[in-house]
Amino acid sequence: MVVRLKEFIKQIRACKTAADERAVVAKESAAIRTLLKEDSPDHRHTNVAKLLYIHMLGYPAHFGQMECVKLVASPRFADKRLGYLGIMLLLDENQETLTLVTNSLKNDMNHPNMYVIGLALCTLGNISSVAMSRDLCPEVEKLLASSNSYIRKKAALCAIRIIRKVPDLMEVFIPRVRSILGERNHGALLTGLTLIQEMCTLNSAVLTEFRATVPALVKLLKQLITTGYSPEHDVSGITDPFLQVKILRLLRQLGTGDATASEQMNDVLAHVATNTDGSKNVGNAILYETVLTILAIQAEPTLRVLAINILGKFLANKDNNIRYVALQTLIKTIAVDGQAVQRHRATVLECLRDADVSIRRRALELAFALIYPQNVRVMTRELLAFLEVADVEFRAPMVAQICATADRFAPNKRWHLDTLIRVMKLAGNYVREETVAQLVRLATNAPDLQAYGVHKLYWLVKADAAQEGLVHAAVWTMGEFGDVLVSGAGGAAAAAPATGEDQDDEPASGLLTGTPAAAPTEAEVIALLESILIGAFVTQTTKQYVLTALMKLSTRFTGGAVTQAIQTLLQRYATSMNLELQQRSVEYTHMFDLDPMLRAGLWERMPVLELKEGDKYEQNAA
Amino acid sequence: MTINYMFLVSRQGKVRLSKWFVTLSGKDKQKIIKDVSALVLARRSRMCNVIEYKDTKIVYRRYASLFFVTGLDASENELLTLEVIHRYVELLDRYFGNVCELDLIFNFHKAYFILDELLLAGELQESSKKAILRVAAQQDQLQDREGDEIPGIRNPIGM
Amino acid sequence: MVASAVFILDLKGKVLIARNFRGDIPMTTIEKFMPLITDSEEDGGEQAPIMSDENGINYLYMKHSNLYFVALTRKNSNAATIFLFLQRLTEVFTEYFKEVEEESIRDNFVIIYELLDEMMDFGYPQTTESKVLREYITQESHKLETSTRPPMAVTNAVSWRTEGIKYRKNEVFLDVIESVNCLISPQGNVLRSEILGAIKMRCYLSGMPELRLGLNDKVLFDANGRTPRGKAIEMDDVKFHQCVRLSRFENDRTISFIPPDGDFELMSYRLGTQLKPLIACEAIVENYSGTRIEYMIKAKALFKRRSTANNVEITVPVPEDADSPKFKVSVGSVSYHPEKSAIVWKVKQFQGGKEFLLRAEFGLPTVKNDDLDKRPPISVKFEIPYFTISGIQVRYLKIVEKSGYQALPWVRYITQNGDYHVRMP
Amino acid sequence: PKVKKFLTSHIRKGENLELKTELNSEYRDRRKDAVKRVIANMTVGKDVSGLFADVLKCMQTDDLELKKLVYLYLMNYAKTQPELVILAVNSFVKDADDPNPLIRALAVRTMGCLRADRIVDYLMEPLRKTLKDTDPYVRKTAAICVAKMYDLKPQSTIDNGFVASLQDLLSDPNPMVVANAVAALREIQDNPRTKSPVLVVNTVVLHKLLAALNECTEWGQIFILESLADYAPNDVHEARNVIERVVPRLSHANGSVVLAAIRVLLTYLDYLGNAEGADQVATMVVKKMSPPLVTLLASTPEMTYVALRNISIILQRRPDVLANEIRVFFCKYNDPPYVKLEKLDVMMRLTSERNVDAVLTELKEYANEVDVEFVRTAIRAMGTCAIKIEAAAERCVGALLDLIKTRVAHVVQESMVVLKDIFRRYPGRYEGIIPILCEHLDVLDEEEARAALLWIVGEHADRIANAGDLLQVFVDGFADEHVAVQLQLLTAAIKCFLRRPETQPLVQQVLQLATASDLPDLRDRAFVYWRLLSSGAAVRNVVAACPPIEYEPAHQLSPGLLSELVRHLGTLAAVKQQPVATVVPAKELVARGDDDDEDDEVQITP
Repeated sequence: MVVRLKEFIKQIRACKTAADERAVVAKESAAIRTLLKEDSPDHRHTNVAKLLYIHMLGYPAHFGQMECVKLVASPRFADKRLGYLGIMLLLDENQETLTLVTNSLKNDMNHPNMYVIGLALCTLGNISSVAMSRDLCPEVEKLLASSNSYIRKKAALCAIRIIRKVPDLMEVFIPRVRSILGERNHGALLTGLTLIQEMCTLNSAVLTEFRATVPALVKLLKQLITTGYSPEHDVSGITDPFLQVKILRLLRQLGTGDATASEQMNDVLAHVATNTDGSKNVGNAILYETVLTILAIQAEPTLRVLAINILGKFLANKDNNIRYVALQTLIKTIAVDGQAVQRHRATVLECLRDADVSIRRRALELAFALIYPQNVRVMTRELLAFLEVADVEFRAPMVAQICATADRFAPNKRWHLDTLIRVMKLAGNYVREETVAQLVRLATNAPDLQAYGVHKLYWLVKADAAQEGLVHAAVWTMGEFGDVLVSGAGGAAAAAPATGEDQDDEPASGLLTGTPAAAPTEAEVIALLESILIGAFVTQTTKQYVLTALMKLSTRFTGGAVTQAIQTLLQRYATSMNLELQQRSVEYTHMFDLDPMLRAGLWERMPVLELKEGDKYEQNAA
Repeated sequence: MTINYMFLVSRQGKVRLSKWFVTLSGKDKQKIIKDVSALVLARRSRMCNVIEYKDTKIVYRRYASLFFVTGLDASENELLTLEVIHRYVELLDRYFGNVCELDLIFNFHKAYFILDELLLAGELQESSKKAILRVAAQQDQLQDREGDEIPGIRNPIGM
Repeated sequence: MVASAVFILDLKGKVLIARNFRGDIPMTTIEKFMPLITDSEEDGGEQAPIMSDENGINYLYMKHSNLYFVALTRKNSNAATIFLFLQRLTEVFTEYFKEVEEESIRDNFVIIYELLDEMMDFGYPQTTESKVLREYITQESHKLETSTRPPMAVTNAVSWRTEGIKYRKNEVFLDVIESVNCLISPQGNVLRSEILGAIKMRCYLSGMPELRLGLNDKVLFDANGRTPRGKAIEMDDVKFHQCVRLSRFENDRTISFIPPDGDFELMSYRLGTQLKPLIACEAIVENYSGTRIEYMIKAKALFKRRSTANNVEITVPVPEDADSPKFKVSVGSVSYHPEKSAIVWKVKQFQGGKEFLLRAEFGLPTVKNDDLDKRPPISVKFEIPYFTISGIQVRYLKIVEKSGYQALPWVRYITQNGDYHVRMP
Repeated sequence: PKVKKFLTSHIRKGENLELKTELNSEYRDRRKDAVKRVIANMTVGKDVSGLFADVLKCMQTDDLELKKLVYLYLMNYAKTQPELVILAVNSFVKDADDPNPLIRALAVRTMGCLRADRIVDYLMEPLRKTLKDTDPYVRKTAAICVAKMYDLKPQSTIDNGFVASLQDLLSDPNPMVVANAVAALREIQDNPRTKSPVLVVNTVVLHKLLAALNECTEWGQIFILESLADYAPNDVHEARNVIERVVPRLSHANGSVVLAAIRVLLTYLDYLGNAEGADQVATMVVKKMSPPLVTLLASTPEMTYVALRNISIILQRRPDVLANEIRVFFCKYNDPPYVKLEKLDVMMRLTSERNVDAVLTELKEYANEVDVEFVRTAIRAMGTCAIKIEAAAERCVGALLDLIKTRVAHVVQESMVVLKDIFRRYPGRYEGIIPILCEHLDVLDEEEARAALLWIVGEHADRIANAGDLLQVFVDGFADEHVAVQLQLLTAAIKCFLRRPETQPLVQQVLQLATASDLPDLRDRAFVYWRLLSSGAAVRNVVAACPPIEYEPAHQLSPGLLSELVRHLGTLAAVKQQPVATVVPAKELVARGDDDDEDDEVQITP
């Protein structure tokens, strides 16, 4: 007895638990598999329908693929319809079974019934492979010229799939699309414009060719907004917003980087921007698209002001969707009119604490874009404060961004160094090696800050070695500038609360207030390195840093006992399972057999890492 | 590309439809549905209808017990996508007459048929509700009436 | 410090009931639980039962019949205690409601609150014996409110038995049940094996009886320098119900106790000895890839002829997408269970020394699934009455009560399968 | 069924209004029903705080069930409605005097949970009384209540003598009361604001604790054992006595009691030091510890996991435990993945020459399973067997070669990593298989496997004819490689150059790329190599052959952490194998009530 689809769905709905459901599905699947082997066409329709339901619930149904192929070959429309649906759901372009469908598709594309053709086009358009695209391209091209708009529109979208798969095939369709602007049927027009848009994206020669159509598109758009109520295409009092947006988007493509085309569309854009009703979502969808187009093309200044004003209104809107797109779009506006966006800074910072993570995410990106030399201190402070409470997923990118911003806009080296260290202290486990590198670059380039930096890092890590990034930076610095560290230079500078222009850089309850100004001894430095090496937070990379730092210190420190301690520590890894540690241990140990002068030469100060733009501090400070 | 995928998920996390315009392995699809459903179901009502998942954008909207979820390219117009979703819901509503979740459960294939008249290759296919409902009805009739052969009805009503 | 709060959730993460014991964690924190679960599922299936969020809150959870039992803590709590407490919760609920599932939790929320209140205070487990709890937390509304008092047992040294129990006929039933855990290689070699034994009691005894149980315990005989009449057994590990005096056992291996009333498990023990398989299964599989697969299973009872295994069930895994099953057996019945991706061969009575044969054939689809084949083992279920594989025997059960009544002990033995698996070739 | 409807139905508009009427009904059944509905709504997270005053009215009742419900409601909303809680105080005070001990205890238990500052003052009297209650059920509840109160107002709790009362309760005749007093005192001790010791164990107290240990519930035993583990015995004799008294706990059915007992035993064995007979005691204890640990593995997967993580710690302290029990750690097919991985870890700690054959057979089986991580770990384990036990190396290499032939990407890569270490452990023994490895370059996309291959090529450049070409492939994609691969490439290029001088341009290229890197560690390495090559020193003497590696168990704890975790066996820190400090979050999530004694430090006045 074969269970009907409806009965089967009822059985599933009656299941109380996931396990029950799995059992019902497994039993039915097994029954279907056995039926399939009998190859009786009577149950094929029901079997496939049930399998599609099973598939939708997330259970395997791959064994039903062949049945779909068989259904499609049936002369009955109901079978074909379900068969093609099954093919679209169970198969994709990577499956071998799909090759068996090509022939059916070809036949059905030549079927006398438009709906059969529609099914074939739909299937091809949704899952076509490269091979199929090539094989069936001629049929689609032919159907694109059909007198039936239902077929034309499907063929147009099918053509998109084909040229996405095989861009070479675009040539075939170019002659066909030239006439599209003359389409009266909205569906065919919409899909035709989509096809043109896709071609322009894929090929710049086509883009140039279609620039000629700008006046026609403008006319089309104007027609849409000026014709009165048209029941078939009305959405909340707006005529075919889908088509309007499509035209606006195509205009954007055509107007970008072209003065003439931009000039031709200025008026209509101004018209849309001023006359579209912004009280409903659909109107705002058009306004939003219009703003994007205005910002992308070479628009007149007044038009740009209009666009930026719309965004300002969006940002003040109560609807979170509108605020979201405003935040997203304002980033693009910064290049056009930074000052205008700066006006919204307070609002943006407020959005960082919005309840909605989507809004927070956009606001964060915008906040970073808003930073420039004049506000870098205050913005960095805001963002560091936010870093402490930020969503975990935000932290790593935020750290990278803050450091990148500091790198770009730092008013002076001291502030730059302090900011990097502060980020590492706050979120050392989210720091990437690049940030460590950034700090090293800065330290090697600022001889006057080396003593200050190494002291600061030494005490920080001595207090807390849990933050990996901070530890790496500190260990490297201690190795490289260990001699400076123990000499006592710079200690006072690091320990004293910052004064003068850097006042806002020291957190009130910073770790550094009250740190001893005295320089550590050589033995203390080695002891700290050893404690890191055996500490609970150590990683392989940290160990690598420590071994190299120890080796450097063997040439920078003078005490005999210290050198002995270093050698002992290094030898600890002579038989280590870790490849890199063993290698270093063995190499470094052997270096002690070399002439001491030679060894000192090997480990002298590392060459300065070149700064990318040397005079940025002066520029920024200006 | 406009829409990469669309799926419908109930408040209980049951999938009621899923349509993919990009090629992904079954495992990847299931993972996306699971992850995105979890994100969407956790949203509060006043929050915006856009969320970001990995490098893609998700636009969703809730209608009664069902969430209609779409995955988009980053460059897509989120507000217009909401209109597309709404259009689909209106079509279902007219087609079934006061649609409810049960209609979509027992007639899931019909929900797919309607969607196939609205979207193709991830792009919007038709902006007229009436046109879609008309072709859907005609295909249903064709299916109900047919004997063994499909009649040639090309250009039946001057389209 | 143990748990700050305990939650019971459905599988979608919806809170069914929650009890905040310490007030140091916002109850909304539980919203992070499901995301943590799903995150972990991404990278390899099931996450360890202890998870932490970015605020350092720890989530300890166990799944129990479509529910999550979750405890939250922000301290360095005793994880073992928490898990055992959660387990005890499920046991107590099972005694109260039979089925512990979404519905019974919803339907009994009042009593669950009461139980939680009595079983844990400020995060410290308190009274968790369902026998004791039942005496003062009942499902029927207390009409005689004032008469409800904490049973003596709650704080008594003998916290598991109340005084004044009376029976007309004093009887004790003992069940000695041994489960055999066994992993067997395709070639029939035992890779690991152990016996888990339990002595369960059903006591219908009046008053406060003192019981003493004698077993053929090798350690005991050795200590006394006596040689047993039959075989003596050496238990690797013995666990007792809390009624048994542990220090007494530690001193002279005497098992003495005042029993709880009714059913309880007196003791459990483990023997890690290398066993021979009781039922051996040899499987031969021929896979004609893409078309069909054939199985031949030879099952042989390797225990003595005078014993018989009852209700033997041999479950043989088959591919998930198999179809068109065909079977042939020399004895018993076979059925295909797609929900388990297995065939189950049932033999009602399997006499020692006998050997039976099963042949099965399945079709396979031409279109292959991309998933790798899992390799589950054959599993075998059985029960052999009047037999303990370890050879354990109850030598005596002495019952002394001050009223001096006579009571009869009854003993029953049974050996059954535990995790009894044979790997597929 | 009626109740169920309450839970599933949404709150209708005006339901609270309706409830208000019902709560004030003159019929007690209707009032009770209404309270149930209120609690039902509360349970599903609906806001019923508006009914506070009305619910409160139902508090005066002799219906115990109803009373409990009202109390439950109060606990939930006390925080948001502190001014209204005051209204309930009188009822509490009255209930704490009720003739029925159940009600007395309920009142004290609930009052302690209200966590509203203002109520604390009213709590003093009832608490004082109930601490001296004649019924032990009430006393044990009051003991915990002291800890609750301390959490809110430490100084007042001390000043009112409650901590002292707790200390007195350690001598209570009832074992449950003793156990709860111990729990409460430990809780107070662990409070960061407590600066002086409150749980002072001396010989007398120790005696009481050991006595109570035999008689209290399983949970009470845990509290007491935990406190014993914290205690440092006066002398060897005392330590030995405690060990003797605790050993029987190993037979307890509750696994947490067993772990707590082991915690005490491991700690106390250390106190024995080199005393006479210490070794025998240690041998006896270690022998008795194994069976209960094995039994723990037969419990729920969650408990098995906890047991395995703790066993790994125990084995690092006492490697003899479980020495003959390796087979119980063989993985079952249906073990959850997290259990399987831990079992493998313990298996590797226990594997020895005696059992390695059986272990290898198992590992080969595991390597055929579906779970990728498990398969990888099993392959790593094969490598561990080879490195740990020389006699097994041959078989391991054979098994790994079979695995490589599967061409499954993660299997090949993991095998490559492992074989590299086998080469390093037994130099010159298995180099014959290098050509086979080089056939599988195409599947290596993970950094560790790529680094392994680079090491193999660099180390054996003299016998790999196309070593230079192989390295060149990596040089060409230098920028895209992980830093670990870049580091290996650097070393491999130098080694290759030393054996094949014709590859000098390659070395030049690598050094240029690496010194231009942003990464300080890589850059340092490259500069030093560069300086070394141009120094005229004998490079061969520096980049010399490495000695054979020595086996190090994976996931080994540092000595300091190990002792810390032994003292915290069974806790989250032990399961996570992290320092206790990292398990306890620094940030306070819930703002505590203002204390009139604002100071962070709390002084115990004698």
